[in-house]
Amino acid sequence: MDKKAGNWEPKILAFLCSWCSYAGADLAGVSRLQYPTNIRIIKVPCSGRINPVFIVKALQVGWDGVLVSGCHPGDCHYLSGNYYARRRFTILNRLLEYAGIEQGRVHFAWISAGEGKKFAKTVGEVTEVIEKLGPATRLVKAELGNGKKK
Amino acid sequence: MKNPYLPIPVRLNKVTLENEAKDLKTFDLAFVNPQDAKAFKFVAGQFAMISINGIGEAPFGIASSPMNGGVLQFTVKRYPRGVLTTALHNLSVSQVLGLRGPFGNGYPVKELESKNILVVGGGFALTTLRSLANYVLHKKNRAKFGKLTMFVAARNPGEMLYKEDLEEWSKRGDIEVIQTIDNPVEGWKGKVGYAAPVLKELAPCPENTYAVVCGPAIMIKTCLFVLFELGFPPERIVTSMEMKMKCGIGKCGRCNIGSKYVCMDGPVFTHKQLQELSGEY
Amino acid sequence: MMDLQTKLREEAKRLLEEKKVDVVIGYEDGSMALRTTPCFVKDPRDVERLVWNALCENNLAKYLIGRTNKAAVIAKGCDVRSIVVLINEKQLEKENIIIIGMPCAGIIDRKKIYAYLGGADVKQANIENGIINVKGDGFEEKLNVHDFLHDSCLACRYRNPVFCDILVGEEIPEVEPKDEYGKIDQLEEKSSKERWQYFSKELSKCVRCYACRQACPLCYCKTCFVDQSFPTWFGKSTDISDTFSFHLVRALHMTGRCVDCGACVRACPNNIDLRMLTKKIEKDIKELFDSEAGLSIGENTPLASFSEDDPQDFIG
Amino acid sequence: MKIHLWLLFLKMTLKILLGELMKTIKKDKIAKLLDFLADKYELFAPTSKDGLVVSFERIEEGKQAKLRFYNSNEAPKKLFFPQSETLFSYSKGGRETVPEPKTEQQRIIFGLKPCDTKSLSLLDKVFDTTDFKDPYYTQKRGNTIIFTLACNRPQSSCFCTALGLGPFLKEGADVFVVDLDDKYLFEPITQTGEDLLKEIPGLEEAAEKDISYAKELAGGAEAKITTKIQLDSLKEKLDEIFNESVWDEIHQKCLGCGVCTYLCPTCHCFDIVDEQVNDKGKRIRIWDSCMYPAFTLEASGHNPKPTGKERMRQRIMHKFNYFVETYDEIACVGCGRCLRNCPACMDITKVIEQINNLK
Repeated sequence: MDKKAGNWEPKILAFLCSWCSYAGADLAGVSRLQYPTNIRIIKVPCSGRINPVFIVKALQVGWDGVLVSGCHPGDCHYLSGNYYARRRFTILNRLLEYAGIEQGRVHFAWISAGEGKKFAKTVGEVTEVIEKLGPATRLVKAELGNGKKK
Repeated sequence: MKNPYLPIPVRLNKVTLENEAKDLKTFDLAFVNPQDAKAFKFVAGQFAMISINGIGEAPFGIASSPMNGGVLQFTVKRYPRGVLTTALHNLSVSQVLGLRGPFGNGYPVKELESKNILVVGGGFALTTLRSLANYVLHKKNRAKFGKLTMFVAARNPGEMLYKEDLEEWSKRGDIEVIQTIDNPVEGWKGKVGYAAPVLKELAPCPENTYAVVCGPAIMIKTCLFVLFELGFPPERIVTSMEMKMKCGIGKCGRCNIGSKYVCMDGPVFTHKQLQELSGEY
Repeated sequence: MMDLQTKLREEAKRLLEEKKVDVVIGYEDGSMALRTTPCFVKDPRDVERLVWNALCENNLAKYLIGRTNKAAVIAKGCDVRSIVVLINEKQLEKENIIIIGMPCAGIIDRKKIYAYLGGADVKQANIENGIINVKGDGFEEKLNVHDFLHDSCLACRYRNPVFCDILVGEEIPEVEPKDEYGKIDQLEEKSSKERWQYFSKELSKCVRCYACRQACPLCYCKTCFVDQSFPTWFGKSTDISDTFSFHLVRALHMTGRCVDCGACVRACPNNIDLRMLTKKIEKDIKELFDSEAGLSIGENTPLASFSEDDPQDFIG
Repeated sequence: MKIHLWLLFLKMTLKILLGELMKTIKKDKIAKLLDFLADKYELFAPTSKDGLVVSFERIEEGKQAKLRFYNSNEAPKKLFFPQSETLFSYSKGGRETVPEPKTEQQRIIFGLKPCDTKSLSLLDKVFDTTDFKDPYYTQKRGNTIIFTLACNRPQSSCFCTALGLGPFLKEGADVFVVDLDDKYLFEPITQTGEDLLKEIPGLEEAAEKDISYAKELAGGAEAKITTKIQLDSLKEKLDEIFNESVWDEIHQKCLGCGVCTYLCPTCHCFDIVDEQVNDKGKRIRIWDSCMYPAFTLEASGHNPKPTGKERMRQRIMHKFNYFVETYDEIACVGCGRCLRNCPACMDITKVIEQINNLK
C-alpha cells in the first residue's frame, strides 16, 4: 500500500477473543451489518492471551492501528482472563501514549457474542480515528535499505 | 574479489524423506548457473552454508560424492527450534535458495590412499561418510584405496539412512557393509546391538587402516574406546565435528574448539588433534 | 560509615565461622577510583575484603538467583525489595539466604562526579563523613556526597530494609523524596510528538549490549523475549524501531515488579535513562492499583491479581 | 625492486632522523587544517555532544572536532566494522544485491589513539586474510588514512604499556600527531602520510625543540601507566589451567552482558541475521558477544558453552591464548574500556594477575 499516495487506507489489526468478540464479528457478518474493510482479525482464545508484545510488534511491522477486544468483565469463558488482561492493557495503553505513540493507534473494547452492532460500530469508529491520524510512522521499522540507523 | 558472504543460487531439485520419524530429508540442490557448478570443487567431508533469504543460513555437510558434478545433496534433520531446518523442510521442489561454500578441510583423502578404510557411522551423521564412501567407490578412484568397510548403526531399520546406497553397496564386492540396530526387529538381516559392542565383536584389524567415525556423541565415545582397545592409534582415527557457525570462514568467532575453528581447521580432525584441544564441543 | 563496615565484617565473619552460610556476597574495593566490585567471601579470614560505603552500587540480589549453596547477601533498602520480589515469584527460597540489611542514605553516581569535573580522570577517592575527596592529575576536590547521588536514590522511600535477617547498624530516618516523579511529570506535559522524540533520541544511544537486562535482578527469564528465535519478535540491530520496542517491552515486563534500584541505569555504558520508562509504570501502578513492589513477602504482583472494579475508562 | 625499497626505507629513515619531514601547526590553525581535509576527504574525528562522551563521527567542519579527550567511549572499530552492516539486500524472487560502498572518496580518521590504531592491525589479521578476504572491512580499511594522536594523558584505567604497546606507539599510523600544548607536531609514518602532509597548506617545519619536547611528553605519558601484566609464559599458563576451578571464581561476578565485548576495539565476533519486511529483506551482520548464551546455542538445544564460566573462559582464552596461537599476537591493546565500563567493575588485568599467580 503506498502510504504517500492520496488513496491511503489504514490497515488495522484486531485481536479478538474467540468466545465473545469473534462471535460478535461473526454476528455482524451474518446480520449483514456494514463496517469498514480495513480490519484483519487474529482470533485468540481469550483476551488474557494477548501478550503486550503482540501489540508492540504489530505497530513495529507497520499496522496503522490495533484493536483489542474480549468478553465483558464478568463474562470471561475462563472466568477471569479478561480481568487480568484489563490491568495489562491499562499499563500498556498508558505506556504507549507516554512513549509518544499517538493516542488512538491502539483501541480496546468489550464486545460480547450478541453485540454484532457494537462490533460494526466499534470498527467504524476505530477506522475513522486512525484515518484521521494518518499512516503510522512512529515505531515502524523503516523501509529496509534506507533504514533509520543510529 | 569474490564476496564470500554472497550465496550461490541453487535450485531444489528433489526431496527424499529418509526416515520414519519424518524429520530427516535429503535435499538435492542443483546450481542455477553452469559456471557455478564448474567452480564448486569440494572434497568429501567439506560443508556448505545453506541460505534461505529472510530466514538465514546454517552449515551442513555435503552428503553427495564429489564425483557427482552439478548436484549437491544434503541430509538435514529438522529441529523444532531450528529456524532454518524447519524452513528448509517446508520448501517445495524447484524453489531457488542459496549456498555458500565449500568450507572446511574435508577428509584426508590423499592420506587415505592405499589404506584400508573403516567407516563407523551412526544415526544421521552418515552424511559426509556417505560422500566419502561414494568417492572411494567411484571407478576412477577405487583402485587407489584398500579395503573399505562401512559399519552403520541406527536405532531401528526405519532410521537407517540412504537405503538405496546401502542396497547398492551390499551388491558390490569391493565394499563390506555391516548394519546394526539397537533392538531386534522381525525380518532384520543385519546385526542387533549398540554400535560399540557390535564393533568390538567384529574386531576390525587396525593394520594399515584408518577409522573414520561420525555419529552421536555417546556413540563416538564408546566406539573410540573400542577402537583404542583394538589398537587403532589416535592419529588414524578421524572424526568430523559440528558447531554453530555463522560465517564459515573463520571470522565470526563462535565455532572454535580451543584455538581451532571448526569451519577452517575442521570440521575433520584426527582424534589425536582433538585430544590436544580443549574438549569444549 | 566505617563503623557500619566493621560491624558488617563482624557479622559476615560470624556467619561463616558458624557455618550458617557458605558464602557472603558483598562489596570490595574496585580497581578503579569511585568503584566497588561484588565480592564473594567464603573464608572467615577474608572478611577484611568487605567494604561498605556510598560506592556500593551493585544490586547483589542478581547473584542469588540459581545459587545452589547457602548465601548471605549484603542488601540495601532497594536490594532487599528486589529480593522480596524474587521470593514472591518463587525464584528464591527464603530459607536459603540470609539478608544482611544495610540502611542506606544513597549511593554516589560517579558519572555525575565525572560531569562535575568536566570529564577529568579521577585517580583516587575516599569518603569520610559524607564528604568525598577526589584526586587526579592537577586537581583535588572535596565534594558533598549528597550532591552526587544516583537519581534512583534521590527518589528513594525505603532507605531501610523492609525485611532482613540481620540489620547492620541502626535504622536511619526515611525522607520524603523531593519531586519524585519530576522528570516524568514534565515529560507527560509535553506533546506526544515531543515525547516520541525524547525517547527516540535517548534510546538511539542503545548498543544492545543488554547490560540493563543482565544487571537487573528481576530479569531472570531463561530466554529473554528478545533472544527468542521462533518467533523473532524484534530485530537485533541498532535500528531505532527495534531498540525502542525492546525497551518498551522490557519495561512492561517490569510492571509492578521494578523496585527502582537503578541497576539498569548504572549498568548502561551509554547513560540511557531507563528509569524514565520503569518509573512511569511504577507511578501508574501506584496510582491505579495502589501497589508498590517488594514491600512484603507473600504479596501478589499487581498484574497477577485484579479487582472487579479496576479502572477501564479507556476500554470501549 | 628490493634495492629500490631499501633505498626508499633508508631515505625515509634519514629524513625522519633529520626531522626534515616533521611539521608543526599552531593550535589555533588546526580547525583550518581539518577544514582543508574535510573538503577533500570524508573526515572522521572525535566529537562530543555533551562534552563528556566522545565518539568518532563524520565531521564537515574542523571546529566540530574535540581533540583534547581521553578516548572515545565506543571503539572506533565501528568505522570499519559497524555494529550492523548490510551484506546484501534482496526482494522476493529477485537476486541479492550487495550495497555499493557509500563513497569512493577517501576517508581520513583524525585523532585515533595509538591503542585503537594498533587494534586495527589485529582486526586486519582476522578480516584481511588470503583465503577469505572480507570485502566489507577491507574496502573501508584500504580507503582510509589514519592520523594517530599521541596519548599525552593516559587514564588510570589504561594499560597499553603492560602489553608492550605504548601511548606514543606509531604502528599502524599514516601520520603521527603529537599535541605540544601550543601546537601539533606531525610526523609522516607511511609514504601516503608523507604525500598527504605535502598537500596540506600552512604547515611549518618542526624545530629541534619541538621534537625533543615530543620525546619528553612520550616519556611522561609512559610513566603514567603503572599497571603491569606478566606476559611471559601466560599463554602456556592458560593452556595448563583450562580445566582448573579458578574459572568458577573468575566468572562469578560477571553479569553476562556484552559491554566489554561491544566496547572492545579488538573483539570481532559477529552474528549474521536476516531481516525482512514484506517483500524486501536484507542480510545483515551485527556485533555478537561470546558472553551471550545464544552465541553458541545450537538448534538441537546443545550448547558447548552453557554457563558463564565457559563464556568468560572463552573471552580470556580468545584474547590471550587462541589469538596468540593463530596470529602470534595478544588480542588486547590495553585501552581499558572494558574496565571502565563493566557494570560489575571487573578488571581484566586483575583476572590475568589471578591466573598468573596460580600455583
